[in-house]
Amino acid sequence: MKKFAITLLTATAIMAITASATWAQNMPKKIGYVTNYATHEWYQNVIKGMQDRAAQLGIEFEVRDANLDVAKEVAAAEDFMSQGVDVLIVTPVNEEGVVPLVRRAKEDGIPMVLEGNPVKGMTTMVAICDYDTGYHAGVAAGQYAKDHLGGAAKVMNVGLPLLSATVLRSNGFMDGLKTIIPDATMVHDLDGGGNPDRALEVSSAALAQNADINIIYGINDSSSQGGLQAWKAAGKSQDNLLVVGTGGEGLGFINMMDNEPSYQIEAAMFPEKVGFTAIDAAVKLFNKEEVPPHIVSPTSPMVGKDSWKQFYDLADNKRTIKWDAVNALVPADKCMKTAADL
Amino acid sequence: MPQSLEARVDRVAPIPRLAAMFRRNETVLLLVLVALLVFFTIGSPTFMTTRNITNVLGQASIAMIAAVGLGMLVIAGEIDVSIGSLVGAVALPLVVIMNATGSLELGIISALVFALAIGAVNGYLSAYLGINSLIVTLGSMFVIRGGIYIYTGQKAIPDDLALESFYQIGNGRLLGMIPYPALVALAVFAVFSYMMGHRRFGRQLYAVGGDAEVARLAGYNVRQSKFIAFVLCSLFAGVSGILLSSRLGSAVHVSGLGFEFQVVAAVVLGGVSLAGGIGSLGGVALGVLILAFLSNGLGMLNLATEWQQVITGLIIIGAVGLDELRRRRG
Amino acid sequence: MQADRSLAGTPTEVSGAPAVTMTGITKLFTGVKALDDVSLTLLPGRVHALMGENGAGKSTLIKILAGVYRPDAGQISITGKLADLRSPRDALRQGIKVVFQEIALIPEFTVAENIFLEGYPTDRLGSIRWDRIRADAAALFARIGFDVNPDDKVGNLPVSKQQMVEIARALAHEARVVVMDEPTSSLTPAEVAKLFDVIRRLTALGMAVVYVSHKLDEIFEIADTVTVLRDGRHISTKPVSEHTHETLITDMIGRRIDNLFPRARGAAGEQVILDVEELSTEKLKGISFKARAGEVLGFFGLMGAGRTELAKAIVGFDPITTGRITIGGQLLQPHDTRTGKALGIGLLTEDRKSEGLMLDLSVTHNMSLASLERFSKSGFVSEPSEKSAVQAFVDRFRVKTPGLTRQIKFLSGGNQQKVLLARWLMRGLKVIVVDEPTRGIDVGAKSEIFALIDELASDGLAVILMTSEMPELLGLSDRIAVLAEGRLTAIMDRADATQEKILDAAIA
Amino acid sequence: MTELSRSAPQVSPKLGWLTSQTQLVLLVTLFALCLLISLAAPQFYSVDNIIAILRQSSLVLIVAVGMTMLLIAAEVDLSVGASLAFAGVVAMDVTNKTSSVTLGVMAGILFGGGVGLINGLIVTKLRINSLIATIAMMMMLQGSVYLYSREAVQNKHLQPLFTWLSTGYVGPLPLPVVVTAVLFAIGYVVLRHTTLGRYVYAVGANEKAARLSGIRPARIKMLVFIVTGLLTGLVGVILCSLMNAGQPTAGRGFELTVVAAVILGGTSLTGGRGTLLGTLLGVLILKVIDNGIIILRWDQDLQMVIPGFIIVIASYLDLLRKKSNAS
Repeated sequence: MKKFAITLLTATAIMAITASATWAQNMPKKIGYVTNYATHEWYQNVIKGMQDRAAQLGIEFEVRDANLDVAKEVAAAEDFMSQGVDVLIVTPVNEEGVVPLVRRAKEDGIPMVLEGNPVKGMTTMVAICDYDTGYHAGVAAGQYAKDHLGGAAKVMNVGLPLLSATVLRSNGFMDGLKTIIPDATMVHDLDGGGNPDRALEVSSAALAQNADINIIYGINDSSSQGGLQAWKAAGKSQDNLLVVGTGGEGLGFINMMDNEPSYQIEAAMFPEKVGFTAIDAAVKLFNKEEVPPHIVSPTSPMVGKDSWKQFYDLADNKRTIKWDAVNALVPADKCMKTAADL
Repeated sequence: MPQSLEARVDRVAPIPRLAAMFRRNETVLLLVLVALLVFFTIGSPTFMTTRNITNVLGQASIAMIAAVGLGMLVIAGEIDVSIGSLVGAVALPLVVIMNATGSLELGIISALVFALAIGAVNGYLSAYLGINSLIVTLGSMFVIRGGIYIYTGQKAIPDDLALESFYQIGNGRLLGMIPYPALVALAVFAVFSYMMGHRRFGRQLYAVGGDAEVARLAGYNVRQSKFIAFVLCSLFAGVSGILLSSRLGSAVHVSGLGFEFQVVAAVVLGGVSLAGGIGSLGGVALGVLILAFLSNGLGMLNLATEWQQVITGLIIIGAVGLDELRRRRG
Repeated sequence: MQADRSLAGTPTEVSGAPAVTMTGITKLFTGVKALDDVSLTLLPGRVHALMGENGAGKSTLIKILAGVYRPDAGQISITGKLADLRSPRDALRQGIKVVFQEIALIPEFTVAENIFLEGYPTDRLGSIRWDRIRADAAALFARIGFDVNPDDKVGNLPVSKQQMVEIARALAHEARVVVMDEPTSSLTPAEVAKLFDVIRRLTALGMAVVYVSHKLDEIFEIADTVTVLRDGRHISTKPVSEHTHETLITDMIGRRIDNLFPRARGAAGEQVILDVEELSTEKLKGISFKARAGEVLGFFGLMGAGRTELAKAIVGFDPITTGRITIGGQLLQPHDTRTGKALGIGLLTEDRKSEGLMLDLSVTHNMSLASLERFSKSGFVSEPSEKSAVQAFVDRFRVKTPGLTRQIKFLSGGNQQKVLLARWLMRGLKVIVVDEPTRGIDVGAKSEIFALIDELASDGLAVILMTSEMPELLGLSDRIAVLAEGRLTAIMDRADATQEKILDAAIA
Repeated sequence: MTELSRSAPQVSPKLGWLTSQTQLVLLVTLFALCLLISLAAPQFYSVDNIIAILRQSSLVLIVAVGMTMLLIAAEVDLSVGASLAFAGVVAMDVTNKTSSVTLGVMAGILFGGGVGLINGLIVTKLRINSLIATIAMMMMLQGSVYLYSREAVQNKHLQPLFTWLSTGYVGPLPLPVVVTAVLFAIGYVVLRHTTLGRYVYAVGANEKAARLSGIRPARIKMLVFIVTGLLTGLVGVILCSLMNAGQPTAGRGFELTVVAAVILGGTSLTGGRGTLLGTLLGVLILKVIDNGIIILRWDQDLQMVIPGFIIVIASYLDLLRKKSNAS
């Protein structure tokens, strides 16, 4: 209860500072959000951010889950439209797959905010810069490798070729890494499926084949966790290893940063902030305000053991975002590279 | 013709109509559907609107078309779990050819030819070589999906030319009201429901699924019947895939994942026995509608997805269990 | 266009030219000759009986005529023209209709639809005319005189009615040859009479009829000509008038059987082993009887009288509504075969395939199934002792099998039946219920089974024999009980029993 | 059919001989695969890699032991993937809450057993086809695991014992491999040499015959469902330990891998036929392929394609074998 009060207080404070303009706007009555995969921690926290923000603004907020099924996503959005929501927020399961949906929402006059990935014909999107996120983590990893790993960088990428966003992260990571260590190489490029058990399985084989790997990069926390666990399962010491995770999705990375010596860098992407920003964008669209096609939500590499504490509080097995710290991050106006560059 | 034998023609006992009705699986399903509709209408003011109902019918039609095909195949005593992969795969020839030629028709034709080819391969391996169809299609499920990933490099292929006709087939509505896919589904359902009940073709599938050896002795070509059922099943999955692709405006490599489970669940919920020979397309259609309205209605009640899954699972067990009980009571 | 030779048609002239000639038919199954140079000529208007033990090649010959198998050598001519019967469809098109021994009906379809399975009447647009199917089926049954409701689902019918449907189906369409493979195994005498009436009418219409049966009386009553096969070879073809029971049997088995029902056992004991009191199920009504050690208690009843139901209820397979079943003084837990087995009662089922055999498993595993505990210590099966016990029974029962590990599906019906009987004897029972023990089994094997039943009784078991075969009933039983429509209508000593008394009670 | 009896002792033709030995074919396939992969990538034979393969195989094999018995008894369980994820979450959560690894592990295993029990009840009491019943169970478990915990449950107190479950070694072998070997051996003995094993075959081969012989098929089936459930729970716990967290998203598609391996091993989908040795080979073949594709740096999507082909081909060979036996 106390925690809730604090959250509310903090939130109100932020509102007073950042969102004073918002009060002057008309509020949509109801916002519907179709998420890609509600059961994933990342989206859980995006939803949390949205719920909090919607509650502050007095907007009714509903979520439906596509559960990784494109067809179901379209159906869920249709249901929202026929139910009569004022604004729709959609995280596409696949960018191409919702093109007709965007068109139909337009025809129906329902404003739509995309989250995560750009879609042809969209008005606006709230997303982090995946490439940049990877890039900055790559730079930090390069620095770490120079200081602690004797300047060698042999990377196992526990990737996910399925999504352009995750490919961008991997590319960004390697590019950033190469700015510090020019001869860094990606020794093995894996499809870890974005889930830990699959990541663990493919990593086991790759680690067995390549004895020289000293950096594990995961496109999300599950992937880096799978990679690290495969490393541990092979009975290897973490002394000369660096693990870099991406996302800061839930509690997993905090646990690993606290307890795994090699888990030194997290490319945090602050899902709560993404959700928060998406609701604000939705309100702006509802009021027919000008919005940029890409509203960037900030990310930041966290480097070193306790670095996560700068942005999060942990109590009772729940994390709470430190809004002031996150809001202080200045997002880039424009991403270094996007899916269009792939 | 000896006279004495002519006498007792009319010994057919009159069936008590109402009792017979309740002995039918379709009646039970219809009651379940009506109960759901009533429940959701009470629970959500936006549920029972023309807009929402036509909306759900449009959504259900994709599964409906595939379920008609799968229903016939299961009645013929076989199964196809590769339809999910196929639904995703037909979009590739569709969109690729459409992009190359600018012709929706050519795209559709190549998609259907592709579906036919897959059906023929499944059918050949299963009906003619005699490999268990669950295994064959489990294999092709993996092979087709893997093939899609390899071909596309795990990326969706957009409809580059943004053909209006392509958009319309999946998203358009007749008179601005009835979604085109629903019309396709209705047509497919009506024609094949009639075929199953009133044409030799359909009775042959029932006979073959009921007892293949008996059907052979009665002069049916069992292998050919099953082969045709496989091909039709794939063809309808292909039609579903085309409409879905239009709704998605592209060939999405992950589309249709898990679709086979949905359709199998609908078919079984509809009272079709996995052992073959039992069931009706009417039941299948009701099974599809129940699952579609359930998903829509539970969403309208703003119930979290996880509850939806739990409830859907319970309803499947409940309905199939009831049906089993009903059947045992005879 | 040939004349309409369905049952509805008018008599045509019986011409002398053969309807079907099969010459030099040879069929091999992996190198073994199931048929070796067999010839058969079927004349229109004649009933041709085909006789032989199981394994003699009758079924193979019929299946070749039906287009199910293709011969490896030989020719088939139909009305003088060579015919290539590649599938049952070809045979049907040639007007060859077969009533198969194993009922070949779709259980989920109605009686009427099954009748017209081979050719649905359709309207001009090709839609099936369901009204006509129903009416025609009803009319057909009326003409034959069988009491079957065309709207019933075949799967819900007792075997006897299914057999009637099977027969009717062969008569629904125009035919040149009608083959009946043991069509009467489930029919009552009255129904058999009706069937024979039909056959006579068919032959009067000029159809050729092939009739296969193990029941010699039937052959002498209906057949004109008899062909006997043995071990895949043609033994004799003669007018039936030139045969006696003895010559026919000699032709069939190559030796004489002096006594089909040997009786080696003494008088039955006094000790009551099985006591059934007021047993009722959905089908049975208040049945009470006692069976004593060393006696064979025969149950007779027409189809549907409740024999199989009674058998399944007293071994604990089916649930009961009321009543008590006591075995060796201990109460049987109804609907529980496990306590049944523990108390020492077992059932030799009438339906080997679906209730008895584990087709994919070995002879050993099939035989030892009910008595595994005897060969096992704390749950582990001792394979040597199991094997020697199985071997002992294989030797004692003269089970013909290439080895104990052979899958049982490769054994003949008689040998399968012996294995199933051994399944129970190995266990050591107090009461054994045998339900139609000789269904689908040839004369030679029959007498062996009869001898075994006699042996069981002399070993002190109570044998409950369920049968629809009058000779079997009279030849084996010490006492005879009669069921009619689920009730026990009579129970009498063998000495007092006559065929008439029994039938009277069965019809009551 | 009776005519067939006399053809019984006939020696099969050449192809028949080859295919008559399902397990031999699988063994040869396995060796051929290993040989080919190691020619292209010598690292295949590194100790690390072999241990990695064994560890991965062990997870599948443990559940496959139960699944083989289920298929032999003519049933199937498609809820194992969802169940193992849930079991892992439960195990981790209980471990965190009680600080007792023993209790956590027990909770995970019992959870799996509970799911098996419910599956068994649905199948034997409601008599619902197990394919459908367990698909429904899969949906319910996937939904309810998130009702239980929306997040992955982390190893909060960092119980080293918990981690040891998956990463520990017994001599040169990883603990999960040893556990698997023991369970496999038990399963093998039970299926081959005990009355229970015989009953499992009997129930699958002909349920009515089994019941007439005094066996209670429903109990046997219940038991096999429960065993499969318990084994699934155990794998859930091991996987959870391996990932150091209970992941609700784990195990997607696991059921298909297991069923594929069992079928590849020659177990019939219609019951009554199958061996654990075949299953062992099936699992190893699939996992060697998985591993080989990564080692060879082939397109990982082939990890779906190749097993698909192999399953179909293996079934076809099996069919040829049956035909050459029969004719």
